[in-house]
Amino acid sequence: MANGDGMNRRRFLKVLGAAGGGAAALSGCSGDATDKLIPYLVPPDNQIPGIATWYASTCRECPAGCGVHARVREGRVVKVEGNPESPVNRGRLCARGLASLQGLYNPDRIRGPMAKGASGEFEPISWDDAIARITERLQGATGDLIRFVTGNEAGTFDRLVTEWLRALGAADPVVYEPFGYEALRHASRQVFGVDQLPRYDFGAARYVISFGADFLETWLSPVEHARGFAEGHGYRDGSMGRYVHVEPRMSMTGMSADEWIAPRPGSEALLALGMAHVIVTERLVPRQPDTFRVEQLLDAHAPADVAERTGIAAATIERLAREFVAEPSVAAAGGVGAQHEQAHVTAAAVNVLNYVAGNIGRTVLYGADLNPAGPSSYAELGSLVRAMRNGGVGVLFVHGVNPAHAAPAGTDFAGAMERVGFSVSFSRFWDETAMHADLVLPDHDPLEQWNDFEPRAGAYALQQPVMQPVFDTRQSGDVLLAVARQAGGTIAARFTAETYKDYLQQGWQRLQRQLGDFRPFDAFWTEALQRGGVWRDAPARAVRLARTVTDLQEPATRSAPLDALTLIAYPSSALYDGRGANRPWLQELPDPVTKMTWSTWVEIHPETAAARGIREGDILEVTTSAGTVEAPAYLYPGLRRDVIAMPLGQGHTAFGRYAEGRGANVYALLSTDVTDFGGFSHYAASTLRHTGRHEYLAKTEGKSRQMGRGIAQAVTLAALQHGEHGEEHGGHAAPVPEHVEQLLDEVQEAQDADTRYGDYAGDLPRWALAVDLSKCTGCSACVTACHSENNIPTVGPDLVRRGREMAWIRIERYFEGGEDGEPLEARVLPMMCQQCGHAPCEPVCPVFAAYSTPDGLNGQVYNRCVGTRYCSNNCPYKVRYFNWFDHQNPADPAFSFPDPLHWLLNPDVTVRSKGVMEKCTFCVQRIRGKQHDAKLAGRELEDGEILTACQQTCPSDAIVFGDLNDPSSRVHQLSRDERGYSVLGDLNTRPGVTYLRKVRNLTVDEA
Amino acid sequence: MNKTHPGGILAAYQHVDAAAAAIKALKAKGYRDVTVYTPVPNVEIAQAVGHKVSPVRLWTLLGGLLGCASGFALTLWMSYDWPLVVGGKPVGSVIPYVVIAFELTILFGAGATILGLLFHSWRTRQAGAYDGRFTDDQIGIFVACPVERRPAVEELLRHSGAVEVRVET
Amino acid sequence: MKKRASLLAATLGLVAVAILSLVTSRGSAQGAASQMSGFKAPVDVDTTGLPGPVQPIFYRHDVHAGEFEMDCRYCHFAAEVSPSAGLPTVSTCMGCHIIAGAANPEVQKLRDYWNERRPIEWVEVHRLAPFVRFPHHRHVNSDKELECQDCHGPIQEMPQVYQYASLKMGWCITCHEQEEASTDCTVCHY
Amino acid sequence: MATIAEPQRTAPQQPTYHEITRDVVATLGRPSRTYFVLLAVVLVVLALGAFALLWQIRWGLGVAGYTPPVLWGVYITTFVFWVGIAHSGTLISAILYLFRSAWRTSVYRTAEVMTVFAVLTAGLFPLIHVGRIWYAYWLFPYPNQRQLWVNFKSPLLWDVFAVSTYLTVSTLFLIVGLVPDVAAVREKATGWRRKLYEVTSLGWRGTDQQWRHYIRAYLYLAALATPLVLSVHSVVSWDFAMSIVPGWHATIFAPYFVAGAIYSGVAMVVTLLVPLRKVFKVERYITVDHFENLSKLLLLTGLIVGYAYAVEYFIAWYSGNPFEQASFYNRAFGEYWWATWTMIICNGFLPLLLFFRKVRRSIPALFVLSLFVNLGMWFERFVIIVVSLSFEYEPYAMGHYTPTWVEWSILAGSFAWFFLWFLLFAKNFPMVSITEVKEIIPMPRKARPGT
Repeated sequence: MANGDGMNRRRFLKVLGAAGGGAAALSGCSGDATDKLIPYLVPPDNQIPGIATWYASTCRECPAGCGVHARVREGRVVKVEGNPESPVNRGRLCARGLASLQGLYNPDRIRGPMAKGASGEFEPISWDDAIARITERLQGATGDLIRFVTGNEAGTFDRLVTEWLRALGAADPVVYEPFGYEALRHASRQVFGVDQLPRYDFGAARYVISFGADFLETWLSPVEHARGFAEGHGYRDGSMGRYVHVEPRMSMTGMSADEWIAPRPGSEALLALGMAHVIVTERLVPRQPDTFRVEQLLDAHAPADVAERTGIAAATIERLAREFVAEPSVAAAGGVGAQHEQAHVTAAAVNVLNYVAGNIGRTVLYGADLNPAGPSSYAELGSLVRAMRNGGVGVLFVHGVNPAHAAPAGTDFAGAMERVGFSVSFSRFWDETAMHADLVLPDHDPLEQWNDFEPRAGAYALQQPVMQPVFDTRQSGDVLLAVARQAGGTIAARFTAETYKDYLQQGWQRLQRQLGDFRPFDAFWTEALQRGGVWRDAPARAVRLARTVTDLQEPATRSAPLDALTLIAYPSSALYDGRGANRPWLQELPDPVTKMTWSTWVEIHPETAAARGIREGDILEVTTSAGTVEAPAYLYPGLRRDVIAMPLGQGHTAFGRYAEGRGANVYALLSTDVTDFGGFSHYAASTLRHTGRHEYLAKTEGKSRQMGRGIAQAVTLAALQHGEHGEEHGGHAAPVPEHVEQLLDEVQEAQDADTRYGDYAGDLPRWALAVDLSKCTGCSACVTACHSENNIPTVGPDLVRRGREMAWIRIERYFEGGEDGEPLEARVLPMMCQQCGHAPCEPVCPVFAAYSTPDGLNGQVYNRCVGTRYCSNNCPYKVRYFNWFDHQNPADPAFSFPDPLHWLLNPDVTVRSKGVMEKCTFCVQRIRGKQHDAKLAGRELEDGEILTACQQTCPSDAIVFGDLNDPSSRVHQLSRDERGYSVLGDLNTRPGVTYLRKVRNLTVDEA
Repeated sequence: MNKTHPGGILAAYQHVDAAAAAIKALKAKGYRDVTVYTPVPNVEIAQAVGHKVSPVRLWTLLGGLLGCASGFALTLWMSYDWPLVVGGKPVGSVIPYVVIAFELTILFGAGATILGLLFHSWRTRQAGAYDGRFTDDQIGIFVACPVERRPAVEELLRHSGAVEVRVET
Repeated sequence: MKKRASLLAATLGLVAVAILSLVTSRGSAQGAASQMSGFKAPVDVDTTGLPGPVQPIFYRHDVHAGEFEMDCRYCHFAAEVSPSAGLPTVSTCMGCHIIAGAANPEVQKLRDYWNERRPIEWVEVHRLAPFVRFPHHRHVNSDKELECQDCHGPIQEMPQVYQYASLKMGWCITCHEQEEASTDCTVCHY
Repeated sequence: MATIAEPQRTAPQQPTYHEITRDVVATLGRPSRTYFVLLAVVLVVLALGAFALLWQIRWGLGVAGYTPPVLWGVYITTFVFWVGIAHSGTLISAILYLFRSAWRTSVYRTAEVMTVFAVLTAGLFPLIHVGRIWYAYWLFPYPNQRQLWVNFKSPLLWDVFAVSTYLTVSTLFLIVGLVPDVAAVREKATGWRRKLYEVTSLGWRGTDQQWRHYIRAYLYLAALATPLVLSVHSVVSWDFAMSIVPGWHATIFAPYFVAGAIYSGVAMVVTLLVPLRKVFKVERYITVDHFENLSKLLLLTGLIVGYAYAVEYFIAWYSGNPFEQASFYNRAFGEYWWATWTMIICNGFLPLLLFFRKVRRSIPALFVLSLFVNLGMWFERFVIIVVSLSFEYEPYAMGHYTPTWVEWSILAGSFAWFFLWFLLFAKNFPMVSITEVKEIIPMPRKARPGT
């Protein structure tokens, strides 16, 4: 562990300042050595300068609880990656998890305890003072006046808070997560009488139907789902799964679907019941026990009955039902894509569907209670706010959640805080809640603290501080313990732990006994730390239909005004509920669907827009019963014509430089009405007004159609099974006679022979990549991983509008069809440097800054680059990125790494200065690092030993890296796959990247 | 003007045929050291003087050949000095280097021509008396000769139609 | 020196010491290692007269590496296993100097750092351009039997370390070509 | 032999040698106030351009309007524009010299001066356009401690050699042509100017030996400059044609560019000569006949350019290459249609007016027409560069470029830079070749020819 041993924070910073050589700029070399080299006072354990140390911990960016490995160099974390031992994410991580680093190093973190002074301004105070103030306030308040709001804290901290509150005689904490799965829980209770969230095993399902569940983006545990989905749905050996997505809007998850069905908003339950009806009445599968309980309900929902109300043809419903039971299947519901006021009915109907199809216990697993949000409830938050307004709260603590922003704006948590006698925020950032608190006691970042988290029953994930705290922050657990100690008396007596770490270990000692592990605790603890936690399979729990299922009412289809459009407010897959908005990587991460960055937008169907005279970028005023916001229009064909959609997450009034004042707060459009399931609705009837203003959209996309160029290719499963491998593109090429081909080959060989001089002679690897488009979901985790690995600057919305984003890998999203009755299809393709064998970029560089390395990369020597930009003109893939400004220079307005954000710079990668071209080189620093290791160990490199950053994090394992010249390598085999093709291969660039065509599993009538 | 020239007779002519005739006459009389000034190059005069074709063209040829050779030498040697492969092309690709060789051919050829011009003009420089009118509209003939022969030359020139004849010492 | 010359009495000793150290370094530069062992290092020296940047502590490589023949890797412990050679931690120094050299004022400085728990801010001597990756471990373990001195110069004879080689690209390349090491750009630049 | 003193053989309208010297020397007299006002304007605009350039160097190329995938914009457009302008000078001075075309003599100096200063201007743009101007010298193969050379396979390096060769050779050619003129002017000058001319005339006296070497050297320089001028714009065109960008990768580019270059250059010559002959009062030497000859040249090259436009579209269609087809469709009907149609109308259609003799002989009409051609030719390069780049292979990566004030300022500054040199030159050196104008007028003879 990174132990301090007397080295205080300031000194630590100094150490970093010098050792962080990677932060050095690509400026000219100068002889005047004024830089300081500062050694450690005492050598930290396991740390060798120049060698990375890895620590296991747990990601706390969302309630999924993925395990992470933090890469530490010279005492600072430079990257987080997935922990392969965690059963949740198996070594993979999403964009938000990768960007947790920018939470740690966020320049707008609160740097020490602050108290609101008489003037209303925050002033720094000491920790002792802060603890004294809390103690004093608590002593002046009776237990019923003390309230505590936490985010999702399933684990020891939650126990500590509960215990601490109980010691004070106060009520248990209110747990609030904006996307709290109240509907799913409600449905489990209603249908099965179980207050649990099941685990969905997408890997075991060959047929997936999702009723609005965005399970690849934010729903429950997206990384786990993506892995499972790729396994179950991805094409392998002539077969693949089939995925049907049911949602009025085609979300990113929906883009992966083989079929997208857009029902009337709010009618998903009817479709599920209709399918269940077919399964039960036609006895497509053996009848499940207790089916009689739902028979009456199903009787009323024959496909013909629901067809009108769902807008889906009866034949389609019947087909879906038959398909659903033909193979191992799973139906998922309740994501925010269907989070309307009837969401619990949808979830319950889908539970019934899964039940009658026999999926419960096979692909829908109860027992391993997913704890993504704990018993979160918007209803409880609502009653707390009422209590606050009525003066019923004397002391309020808020930890790990920002209800002043991430709740329907009418909740007005901030306003209610003004009525609270004394409010304490443990926020790490100046978010909207912290701004209204009286005392702000910044918590450690999850990467700086001891803690644990239970993503599901049986999975105990540990967090350990992987580096010294960056600022003068303190673990909130330690604060609570200190308050208890200072309060004295019975409260102090209840907490024997000196520190939160001790408290944590006490809990883990109990856990060890529970698990029946009788080793010395140290051994158990060390192993858990090394592995990132303790993983046990939770026993499965058999469930049957509960009596309450008969209470299931069919959803009341709302009758909205005719001209009204249903607004769907969905969580941004990057910013989530808004907590990611202060991370520039996430702000700049193009939305997987719209490719928008740094902003809020209104998605509207092109035909709806045309009918209303709306063009892309027109600023629209969206009004619902709850409020009005303005945002530019984005024309999106993946919507029903009577629906508009807006992403949540922006519109912060605080939360630091990257978040504040950006986009619009869509929570302002959501009603505060508590739904039957205790949550709030993400749907609202809305009207649009064109403001007459216009804005150039900050999107990274040029054209959304491929114009028949075959960039992202697809093939139908049926065609593949008939031996047809894919689309023909650029069909102009006449067949080349054999003798001509032979001649061409000879010329080519002769030319190749003329390149084998010096370093180019001998047996050399050819580094290559294979990307399976049947697995890629477009989630864009690779983009953020690349940012993190390669020190890529973020440029901000104005430069994105100028097309100057720098991400070396981008996910291209193309639409097919969607017009003239053709079903809409979305295709995604990760585009990075193709490392061409005959790279057009290279010969045009006058100074050899771009050249072929002997191991088949297109090397880019930044310090040699003069900046003619010819290489980029000549790159057909447009994967070269120019430094228009000096993003690495603190004196430049375009500086991308304000202190301490520059600490996340990878010391193994040069930070580029203005005027040079940069690009992907397959993480050449990782290649060289592994080559050094192998050489020093006197062995050969193994296939799979080198992982590129994008490959490492890809949740669906779509990217494979390796040596093309090694016939036994995975990439070599994939490059010869029947689905393999090169993008723009007709240009004879001989790319090192092989794409495997996406496979579309269409039904007979679709195909 | 400088006075470093040897003494002689300077004559100015208005008419080109008169001047040409005078030159021929001087040549016939065996005067070798004759300098003719003309405002523009003139074939008649040149024929009268009877020079061989200027050797400057040899310079051009040699310069061009040298440029061409050095163009190929430079590019090929530099390519193999540190072999770097770009776009899968041979390390030393002669075809694109033709462009460089061509440009150097021209550059060296032109440079050599100028050098040749300067060199030969310097070698064949004629020290003689001069008058500003000779770059305007008159033709000048300067005959360097010892004092004793001057009257004869002066006589010849005057009779050949010179508008002015003067003795330069 | 000229300025101080007026304070003759006070600086006489200093001048003598400076001359002595210059003579010594010149002598050692001729490679007479035997002179080193007989050399008793004077400590109170105006280090500005020596080549190389003045360090916060006048640490003597000539004494440690030369006179005592300590292995470079005793302090630069990471050179064999890491791209970075590593700087000794203050605790490494104190391993010996908790006892050794107590009377020496420079050692006293070291102890002050230790007692105040302050790291020492050494001035960087060998400055490589920031866009160059130099893996120490590959060079130290190379089968070409490279010595530290090949790049760092006769460290064991330097009272104060100065940059010996230019560390410019041409210098690197010359050696790489001689030793038939790779001259691919991305070996060092990425 | 007839001895009767006849009147001069030359027609009365033909000037005498002395008149020529007198008239041309008169152009070098004390400049008027207009001249200084013009100079001041030029300096102000130049300062603006210089400021924009410094601004760009300070903050990075981002202050210009570049929008990937359009990574070349106004600077390369303007570079090609000025290189093109340069071409007609060499055409008139070298190629027409080899063809013994008599009418060139009175206009070739202006054209040649324009060539040198246009290349001087063009040469700045590759520097202005690179990301790290302070390392631009790396483009030259000079011996360095890194032991690294340059990539001779890059068309940009061909450019380096072609443009610097062109600048050198055309400057030498200009100086060689100037020497006898400077010598003539020298005799009329006084004060510091006389000193200047004494030095720059390199001791020229017009001796038989000097002429002997001179005419040979001049002939060979012309012979070298002729292929050079063709090669330079070919090489510039290969910057584009050697790439794989749809709309660039075409074999027609070299002749197309050379024709376009001469076209734009002749237009610029017309633009410059019209005011010049008025201000310098040399209408006697630069007559309507000269303009008619120039406009015939304009018409010829304009027709070639128009033909090239047609061929480009035809080949795009005929090739069956979908990328080419899309690129050319986008040119005509895409976001930049206005630029394309400006180019086609200015370069393809307006010069057809020159079929009318009246237009050819109307100096005001020619002047206006030449301005349109200049504009059209700038847009031609804009269309080729910007519009092609904005619509390449990857639909996802297509984009739209609009220049910023920095680019416009530097563009304006480049004109100022050009005119600054032109103005300074015009008042100090003869803009009409004294020697060559005299050359086409036979020297006075005593006897009738043939007697």
